[in-house]
Amino acid sequence: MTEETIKLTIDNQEVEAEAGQTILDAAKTLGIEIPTLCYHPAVPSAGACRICVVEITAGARGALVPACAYPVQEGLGIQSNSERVRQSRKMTLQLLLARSPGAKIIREMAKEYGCEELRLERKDDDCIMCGLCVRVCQQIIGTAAVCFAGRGPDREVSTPYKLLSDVCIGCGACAFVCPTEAIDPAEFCSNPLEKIANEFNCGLDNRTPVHIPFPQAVPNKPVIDRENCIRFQTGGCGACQSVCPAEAIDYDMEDKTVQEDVGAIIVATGYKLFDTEVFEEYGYGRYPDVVTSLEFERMVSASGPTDGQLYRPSDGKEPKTIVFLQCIGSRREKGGVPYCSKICCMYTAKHTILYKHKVHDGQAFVFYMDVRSGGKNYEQFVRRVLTEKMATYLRGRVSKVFPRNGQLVVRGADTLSGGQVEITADMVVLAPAIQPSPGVQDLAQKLRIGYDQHGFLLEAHPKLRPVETNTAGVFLAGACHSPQDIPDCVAQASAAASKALGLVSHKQLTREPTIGVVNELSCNGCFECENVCAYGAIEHKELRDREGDLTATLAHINEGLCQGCGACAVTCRSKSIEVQGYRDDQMFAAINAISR
Amino acid sequence: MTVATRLANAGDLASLRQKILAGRKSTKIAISVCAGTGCRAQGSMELFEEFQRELQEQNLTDVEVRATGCHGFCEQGPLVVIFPRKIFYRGVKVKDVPRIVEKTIRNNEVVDSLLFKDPATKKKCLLENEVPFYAKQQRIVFRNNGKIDPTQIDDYIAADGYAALAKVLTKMSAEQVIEQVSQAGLRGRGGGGFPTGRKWDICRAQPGDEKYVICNGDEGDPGAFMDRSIMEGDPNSVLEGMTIGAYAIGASRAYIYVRAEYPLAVTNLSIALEQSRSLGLLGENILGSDFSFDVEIVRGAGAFVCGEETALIASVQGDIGSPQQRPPYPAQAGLWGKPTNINNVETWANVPVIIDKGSKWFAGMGTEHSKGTKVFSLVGKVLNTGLVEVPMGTTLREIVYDIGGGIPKKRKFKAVQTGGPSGGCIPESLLDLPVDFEKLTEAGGMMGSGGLIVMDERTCMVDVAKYFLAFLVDESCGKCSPCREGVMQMHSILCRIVQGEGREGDIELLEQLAAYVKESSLCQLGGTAPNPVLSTLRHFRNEYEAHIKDKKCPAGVCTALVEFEVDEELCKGCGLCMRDCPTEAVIGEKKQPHKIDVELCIKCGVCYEDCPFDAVIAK
Amino acid sequence: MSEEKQNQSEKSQWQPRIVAFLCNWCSYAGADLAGMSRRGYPAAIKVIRVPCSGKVDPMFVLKSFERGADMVLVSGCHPGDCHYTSGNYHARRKLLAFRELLDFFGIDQRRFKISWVSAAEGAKWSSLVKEITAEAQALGPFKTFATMLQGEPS
Amino acid sequence: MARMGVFICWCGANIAETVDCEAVASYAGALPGVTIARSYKYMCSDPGQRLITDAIQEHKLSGVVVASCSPRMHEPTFRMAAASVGLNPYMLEMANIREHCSWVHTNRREATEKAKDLVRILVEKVKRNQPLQEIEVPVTQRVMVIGAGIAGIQAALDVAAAGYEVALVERQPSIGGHMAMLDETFPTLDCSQCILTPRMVEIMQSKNITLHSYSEVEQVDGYVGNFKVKVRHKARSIDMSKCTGCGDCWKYCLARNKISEPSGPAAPEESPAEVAEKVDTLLEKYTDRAGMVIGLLQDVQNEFNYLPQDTLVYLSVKSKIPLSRLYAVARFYNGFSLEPRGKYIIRVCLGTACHLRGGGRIADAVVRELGIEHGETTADKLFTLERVNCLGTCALAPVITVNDKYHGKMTVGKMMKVLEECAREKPEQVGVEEAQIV
Repeated sequence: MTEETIKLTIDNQEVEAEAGQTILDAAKTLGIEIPTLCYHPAVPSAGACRICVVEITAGARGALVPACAYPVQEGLGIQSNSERVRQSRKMTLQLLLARSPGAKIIREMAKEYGCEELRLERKDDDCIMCGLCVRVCQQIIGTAAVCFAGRGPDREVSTPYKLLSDVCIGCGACAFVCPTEAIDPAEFCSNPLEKIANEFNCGLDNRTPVHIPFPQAVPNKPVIDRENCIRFQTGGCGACQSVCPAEAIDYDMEDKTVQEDVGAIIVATGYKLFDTEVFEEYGYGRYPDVVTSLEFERMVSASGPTDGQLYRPSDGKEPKTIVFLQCIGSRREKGGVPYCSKICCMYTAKHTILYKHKVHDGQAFVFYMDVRSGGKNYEQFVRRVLTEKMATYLRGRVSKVFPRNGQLVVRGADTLSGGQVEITADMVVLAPAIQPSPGVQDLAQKLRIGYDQHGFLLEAHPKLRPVETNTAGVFLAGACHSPQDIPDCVAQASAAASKALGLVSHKQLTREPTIGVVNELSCNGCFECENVCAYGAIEHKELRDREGDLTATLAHINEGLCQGCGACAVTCRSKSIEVQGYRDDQMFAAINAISR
Repeated sequence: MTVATRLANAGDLASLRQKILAGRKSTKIAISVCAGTGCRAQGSMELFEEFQRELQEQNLTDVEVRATGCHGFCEQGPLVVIFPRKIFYRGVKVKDVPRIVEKTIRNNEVVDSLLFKDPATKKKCLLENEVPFYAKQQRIVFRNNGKIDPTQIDDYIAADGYAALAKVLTKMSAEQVIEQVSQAGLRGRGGGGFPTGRKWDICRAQPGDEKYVICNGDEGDPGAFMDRSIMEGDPNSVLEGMTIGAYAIGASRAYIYVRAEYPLAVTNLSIALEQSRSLGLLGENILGSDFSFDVEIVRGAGAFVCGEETALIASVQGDIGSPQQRPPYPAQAGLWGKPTNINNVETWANVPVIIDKGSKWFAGMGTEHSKGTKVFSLVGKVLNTGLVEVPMGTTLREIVYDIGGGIPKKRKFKAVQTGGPSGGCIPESLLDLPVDFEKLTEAGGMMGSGGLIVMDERTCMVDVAKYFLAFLVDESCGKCSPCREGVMQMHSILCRIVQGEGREGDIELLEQLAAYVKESSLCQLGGTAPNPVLSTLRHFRNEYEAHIKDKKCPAGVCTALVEFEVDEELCKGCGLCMRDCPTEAVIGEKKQPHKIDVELCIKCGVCYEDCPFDAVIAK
Repeated sequence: MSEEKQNQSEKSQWQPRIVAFLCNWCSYAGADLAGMSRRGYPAAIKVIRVPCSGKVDPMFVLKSFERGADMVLVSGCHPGDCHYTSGNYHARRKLLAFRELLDFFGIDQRRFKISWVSAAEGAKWSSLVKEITAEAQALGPFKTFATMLQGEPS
Repeated sequence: MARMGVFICWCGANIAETVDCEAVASYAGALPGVTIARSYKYMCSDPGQRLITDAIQEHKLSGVVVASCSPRMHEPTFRMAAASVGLNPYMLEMANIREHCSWVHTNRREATEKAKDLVRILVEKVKRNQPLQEIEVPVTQRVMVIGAGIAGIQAALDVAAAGYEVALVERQPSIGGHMAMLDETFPTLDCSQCILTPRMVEIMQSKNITLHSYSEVEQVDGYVGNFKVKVRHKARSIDMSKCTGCGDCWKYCLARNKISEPSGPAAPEESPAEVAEKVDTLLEKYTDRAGMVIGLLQDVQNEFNYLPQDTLVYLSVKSKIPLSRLYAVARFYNGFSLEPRGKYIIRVCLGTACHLRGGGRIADAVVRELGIEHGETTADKLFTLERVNCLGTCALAPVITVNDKYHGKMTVGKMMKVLEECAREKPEQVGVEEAQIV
């Protein structure tokens, strides 16, 4: 439907806007900056603070009107920065400065508009009464926990009877929209406030329910986490839908299932880290400065929560001594996994280098069992760490990590020197074992491929067919097969791709002929076989006499679908179905020959 | 009250009117006792019961006693008018009842002591229209006040009530009604003066069939009480006006917003609603037509800002009364977001008359742009205080002197304040200004709801400005920064000035703040809040300078700047001031000139105000 | 008594004959793995490959006993892992019910074993064979069918 | 009559060390139906295979048993060899005498006997084999990749590069997996994002790849070449076709914290009975919601002389009007009081007319007399002083009211008298005067 467009001019520039838009919206499309205080895109405009006033010079009664609330009208002429406008804004800021000298945004704006000391009565209340918090809570979130109490100059924002609110859901929207940080929901919410942990950054920072995991996400489209989204939990809010310029938010969207017809399947479901919280001795989960290697990686990452700044989660200081503990859960019979996770030695060596780059005067220690550096140039890489004294490698396991006046004491053995060693560190990094990613067992069962007791998927043959599985057409790549570093993953991925291409590059595929055949003479159409066939390969075949009358309906096996499992053959009462290559007479012949 | 039988059509109404009139011989004697809030405060209900008992005793059963709405001359209350001759007795006490019944009712003689004595001519006035207060008035909106009993719909019908509605429903289309009102030149009596016809037309043109009509009975202006008397004295005229308006606009529901301070108005309106519903003049298919319309009463709770249309709507919707930025105007999106037309009580009361007597008759009254009459509440330092309904164009001098009787205690006239907290003051030099929307605005005042507050030489204009700002600080809703912060700062400056701490540059700062608040505020409360200051500065700048430079209050009101002294010659030693002085600061013997002990005196100003001989002077 | 002792000595060097029907995708591969990892076990077992444990017809078991097997083992994939989705479920239900019938044939139920061995459980296969071979030796040769064939009451 | 060939493989020493291959061969040779039985060091080698093919041609063999390693290893090899000389590949089977025999037994005699048994069993079976032809099945020339970490991405790109369509299924909202979380990668220390993001972009740009992000495999049917995979697209609540990724939604999202379950207002049953009963009756009166809030508060104030907190809480729950709205309205309008009020409510009018005629002085006098400020109540709960801006009786200025009784033309003296009268009247004798006017 064609939205009828409204033409108006702002600062002598022609602009087209849609009905229902405000002067502020139209100005934005022209890139004209209009200051706002009580405006927020997700909250209905009130026109309360009057800082966004503009002058109407044509098309309506000449006056100062708030751009945020005044609707666009055909032929409207607006000056957004005339002298009259600047005077009004300057006086508004003078008054707000007298009321809220402490508010940063007011001080900045006042400086910009050249406000000087006026003989006004001074107050010291950060809240400039813009009403955003009350409007967002009442009209958008729908909880109405806070309200305006009183009127005139002693009007204040408060909860009923200034008591703890019994409806506040602690969403923090009020603090978010407040221009002067004058409201803190912690003071009136009956529950403690808790941030939503950003999984991508291992919970080191937080995110909103509608989010993209990381800036370079592909596809670069957000997802709404329905568990934390107010719209899905209480039915309120809907702010994202109102601000979305592309009207792309659709709360009623349901899961939908699509069918993909494919010839080959490559499984590359990756890995997860062992949950190191189970090892009491290392104190992960109890002492904030004990982190996992992935958390360490996120901290040093430039796109991480701290833009690459390394800091101790407990007090935010830079760790001067850091201890890396290897084989946490790996190569451990009880309580862990018996296999070596292969990549930890290498990435820990890398971590010591990264640590040196970040903290030049820092001291790193590594407790290791055996440094596994088998890849190309791997050993030289680790050798460099040792020769350039990036870290002190101590061969031995750590028995205990415990806090002592703000730092962590790491008590372990140094088998090369034969003694106990105790290091006071600012931070401890654990290298957890690699495990297949959660839920891979269910996937394997759906794909009917095998997996070992650790959950790693089973290759057809460890040496000869490492990227294939016992189920033809299903291939493996990456850490779902076993702990692998990136070069291995890529190599295996290309291998699996070529295997898959080998399969799908033909239009036809030859298949084992060992499938079932029905003896139509003895089949009496009881279709017991149909119930047991997992592939729906049993079809109803109609026999007709010359006149076309139906004489019998017999079972018939669809050659394409039958996999030759033989379930039907065994179930058939009249023994009318035989699996070629494993017919009963062949089996009995073999059985008869078991003894001389 | 005839048995409430539902009127099926206009014909039934006309026959009902004939029946009522037949039952009332015009020659029959009727005693009308004013039962408006003002007179009730002076005991008029006891008077009413006394009359009934007295007539009962003397079994003068055919004499009727009627408790009517406000006559307007509240200061002389309790008022009694004896029909059919319309003998006007004022200040009637319960003890006067036997004399009145004996002499006037029985023997048609006049009780001389109860007649009104015109202070100027010292002559006694017998009939109501001889009293100067009423002589110059032309009572259109008050046509029934003082004549009918507001709680009896029959009285209203007898006085051609609902004839206009019948005419509209049977003969006129909605467009014709709007055309009549437009031609009549009726303009909003709430203060803005927006042409009513155009306002109805805009609301009518809006799409959608769910529309609302609202009667704005908030009357927040201090010093204005004409809406109260209309609602108490003639509620049916308001209902009829609203029904006609709703028919013109196409609204099916209406609300009357009555402020909390008017309980009697709520009562009388409720009675009128019940009665008109039972007669089928309200509710489903009025008078058999296909027009259905009903009215509910909605009570305010004490907020001047709720006089502003969008704040009123917010209040009706059950929220705090904070105005909304316009557009959209209420005519486009008002109550529950639907098109809503809001008019003042007095505006609605004019509508039936316009329809009844025609727009040309109405346009005949008033000036070129302001047609019809306006009810003013003449209060303050004036002899005859009360409600004055005069045609537009009457000069202020006529109102204050001819009708108002001039300034008591022979003090000099200083200014008259029009338009309440949104208006301004008009000095003596402009007394000959004819009263209409344009002229008053030019002079720096404003028509407003019609409050005319007369001030004499003993009124300090700076104090008046401070008073209005104090009022606005208290009544501002606090939503937008200019009004919340600006008015408060202006008020604190004035407080400093009246405390004697005014400094150079204060006036310029006041003017700067005033211009800013007037221009940037969200609603008209803020938009007009600086008017009192601006108009007092414009006409009485010297008084400001006196307060600031000389630290003096010429009118002797600002206590911090004034010393009270007794003028030996004038003081007659009557001892009135000594009795009232809260801190016994006045000493002196009977008949001897008294003296004020400056240490004890807390300058409460009681003696200065109450001295009958103006013997107390302020230095 | 002597006969029993004789049985005892006979048994000591007597090798039971165990027939094992292994499903091609899991148990047969498990046995291969046992071989690849050189996990030895007694030679009493003779493996017959079947596409799926669900393909093992109860008649095969009876015929095996009839032809001289002292113990029969059927081994397939772990429930849920079957290459044919539900083959092992059919086997489990059918053969467990069939085992109850062995009493009627005069076959000691302990001579019929069912197990689940996945392709990675080489070690489990080898220990399983050791275990059932020992049990077979303990049970002694299976004579019931033989005696019946020769018409003597057992 | 079957013409079988049996070939025993030594497999170097793997079989020969514990199985006497010659003995097994000669034993096999004697089996009925066996035309030829040979053993050889490496049956799977070329000469080994030629041994078989020559024997097939020479003796016109109808079936072959090769006793060597697991069929899972070389069955295809031997079958191809047999097919090359015209024997139907399914007439050849393998006896596993390595993994199932020589590698797991040490006793040479037992192992040899077992090998003989395994060969005999298989010979009997193969005698009854029938020639079978391979089945041709159409192949869907598309590939599915499950998981879009670096491995999935690489595989998808390779397949797409070869010109075949790929359905890439990723459970997380974005592809990239763990590698996207890394800073730098060993051993070259090049930045992980720099080498990964181009690949991720390639995935989006490749027209062969259909990306199912935020999706999981629900069900897999069919078999090699003809898989039918049901993929569940988890609801993103974002229409991907419209979304431009501009970021306004997560920039302005208002849920900055986890939302918690509020304790909720007191249950209606907890309020005192008479409060509940009174409020319920009041509520029934209001059918039209216009003016309901102020009307209700007026009625409650008339009942209790002020607005008690528990009553408002109860009213809020029953009327579904948020308590914050009731509280805001009560605090906004002058007419309401949240504090208990005295028996006599003194209202001093401060309208303009009254102000000019000394209303302010009377108010100050009352404040001095009762020692309370505007809006406060005396300690003995007798008087409450309220300020009101115009009572609408300006003609009688200055005006005060005591509860609902008006007193016009007041002076400070008269005011004191009124206060004394009220104080003198016995509290119990004088009930709250109902409106004097009605």
